[in-house]
Amino acid sequence: MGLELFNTLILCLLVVVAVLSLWVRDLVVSAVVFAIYSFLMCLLWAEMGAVDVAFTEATVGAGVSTVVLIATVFNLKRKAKD
Amino acid sequence: MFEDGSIFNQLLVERLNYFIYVVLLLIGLWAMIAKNNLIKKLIGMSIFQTAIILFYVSIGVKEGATIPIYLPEHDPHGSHAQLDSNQTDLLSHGAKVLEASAVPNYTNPLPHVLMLTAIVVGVATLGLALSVCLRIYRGYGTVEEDELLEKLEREDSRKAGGSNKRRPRRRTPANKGGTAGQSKRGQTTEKTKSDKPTPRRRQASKSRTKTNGPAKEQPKSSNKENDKTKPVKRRRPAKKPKEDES
Amino acid sequence: MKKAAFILILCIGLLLAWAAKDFPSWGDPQSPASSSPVASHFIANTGVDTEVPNMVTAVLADYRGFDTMFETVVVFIAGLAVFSILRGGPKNRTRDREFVVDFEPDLIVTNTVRLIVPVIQIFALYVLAHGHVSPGGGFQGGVAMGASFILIALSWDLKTALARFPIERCFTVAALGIVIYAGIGLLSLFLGGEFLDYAHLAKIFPVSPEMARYHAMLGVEIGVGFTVTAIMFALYASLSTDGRMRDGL
Amino acid sequence: MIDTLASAVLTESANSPGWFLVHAIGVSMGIVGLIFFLGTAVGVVRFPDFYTRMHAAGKGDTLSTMLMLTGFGLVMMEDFSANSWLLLLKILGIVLFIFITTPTSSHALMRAAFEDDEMPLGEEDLNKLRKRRAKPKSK
Repeated sequence: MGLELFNTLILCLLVVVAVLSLWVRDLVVSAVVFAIYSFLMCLLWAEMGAVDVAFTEATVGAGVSTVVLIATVFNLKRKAKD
Repeated sequence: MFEDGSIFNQLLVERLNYFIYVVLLLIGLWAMIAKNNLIKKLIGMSIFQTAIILFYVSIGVKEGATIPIYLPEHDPHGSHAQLDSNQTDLLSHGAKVLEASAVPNYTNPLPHVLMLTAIVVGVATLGLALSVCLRIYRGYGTVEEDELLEKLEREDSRKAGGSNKRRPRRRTPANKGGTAGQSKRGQTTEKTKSDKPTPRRRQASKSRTKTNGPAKEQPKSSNKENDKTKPVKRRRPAKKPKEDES
Repeated sequence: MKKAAFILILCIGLLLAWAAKDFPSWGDPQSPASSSPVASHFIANTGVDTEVPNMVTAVLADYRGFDTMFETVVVFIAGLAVFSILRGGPKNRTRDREFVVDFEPDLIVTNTVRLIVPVIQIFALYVLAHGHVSPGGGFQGGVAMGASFILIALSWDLKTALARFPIERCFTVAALGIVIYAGIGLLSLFLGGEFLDYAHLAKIFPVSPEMARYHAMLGVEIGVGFTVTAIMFALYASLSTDGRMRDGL
Repeated sequence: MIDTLASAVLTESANSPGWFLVHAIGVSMGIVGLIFFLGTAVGVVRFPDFYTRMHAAGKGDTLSTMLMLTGFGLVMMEDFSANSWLLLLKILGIVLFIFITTPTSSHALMRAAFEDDEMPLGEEDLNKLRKRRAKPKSK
């Protein structure tokens, strides 16, 4: 039951964070919120027993893809219109 | 409402993972279709991708199973068991196939493998798409979709129809510089002097208004009058870059 | 446009939710994916065939080695494409940047990075080499290794990181990784087996066929790690400087 | 919830009574860490400007993470075998890593804000803020 509650909590939080990362106008904030999304995904997979996928997501999703997104926004306009 | 067999129980309790997968997939799809900014579209693409990965990993879950790494008693190599205690007979006895009753103890490893490579390839494709975005920004000065379409249409009409105004004029100074040869930098002839500065000044003024617009950078943009020669970023090189790891 | 998209998505969502009702319930051990003979075979026979406790590594590098090899090639080609897309183009880039990074490397940050970068690199090598008995492997170790170079670039300067790991060497190393991977496959091809059939390596190395597969997997993971390290750093270096390889983030 | 946690610890350590103290210390360290973490979260939301927020985030984050991890390591200790010691050593390695990196990252964030001419709020700004907050309440 405890793990199921954890699972449900993370799943609901995932939807909130996904909407939030698309809602925000500032692209840097959007990238950082997307890192939170990736980290929640990593927690979810560790809980589901997919440890290798969780490890990959922690390094790739929360690490490198955030850096790459911010490095791109560094060369673009920071504010988005929607 | 949540009694057995009702649609709420089926979707929201027993199959919450699948339901959230559907929701995330729709969020990603909606962002890819309806968002205006290209970077936002790419974030939507990543959300779409993670939704599909969530679907695959949810398929492989078994109730009450452990992670797909052999427990010490099932491990034919015996590296774990050796650490635990000094039973050396595990090493000596021959390897044998796991019996069928022990198979449901382990999570299905196949979706994990498929998705593990998909994540890494996903970041590579994300980088590729971001580089295309950078290239678009370099060419058109925007990554907003509506402005981009407007500029493309304007360029198309200019290219197709009547007044070929801007593109040839922008191209002529370069051609003249190429054909007129080395007199480009030294003594400027009358033609190039009259012809050349116009596009450049227009570009410079455009960029200046653009960057000074957000008004956040007012104190720093005071020395941007002569930023043709100076790089935007001035960061000193490291003090001792070579000594770090040796 | 937005309304049409919303209606379309609503329709797709209803369809998908309707279909999701018929999925096997969560965690059902008798679901078709879990009770399929392929997955059961992998779970039951990995230990005997390859002596690798981590089934994910075994399936990744051995049973589905062909797949992983071309995934690595995809990563390599993506890095190459990013580099070549951003490199060319108009020389005069009039677009100014929104951010102005204007200060020298910070003393505290650089000293901390000096302390922890070797730890990160050793940890990356550990993850790569220990992927047989614990979570980890070539992809994770490679990404951690690339992240250490990205950390150097972030804390000092891109120039400092490029002095350690020049962009040309990036692609050489990435290609070397694929050559290692394909070379192990070709070696087993020449020894009489099929492509990437590592058991035949036991003919030239003094190990049993199972241990030959075990060690060949390690070699393959090292190849993957090379490629992923180099490409992650090349991605960062290209994207943060808009292809100029200077004035980076 | 704390009751169930404590009863679980008690029943588990009833088999080996010598470990009761260690487990109790571990659990209490974890709870104290969670309290500090709550303080961090409240501070990030409630404090007025960037610097005070980062102060709350940096300090509370470091301390609470270290406390929770050390408590976790103590709870996971079951006997004096090599495996247990190895696990504790690994967790202490993570604690050391966090002890080095988290203050550095908050320092880097602070410095970036300082270079970006972000000013801390003075007395007058705080008074203004208080007034602005008090107004809707009076209405």
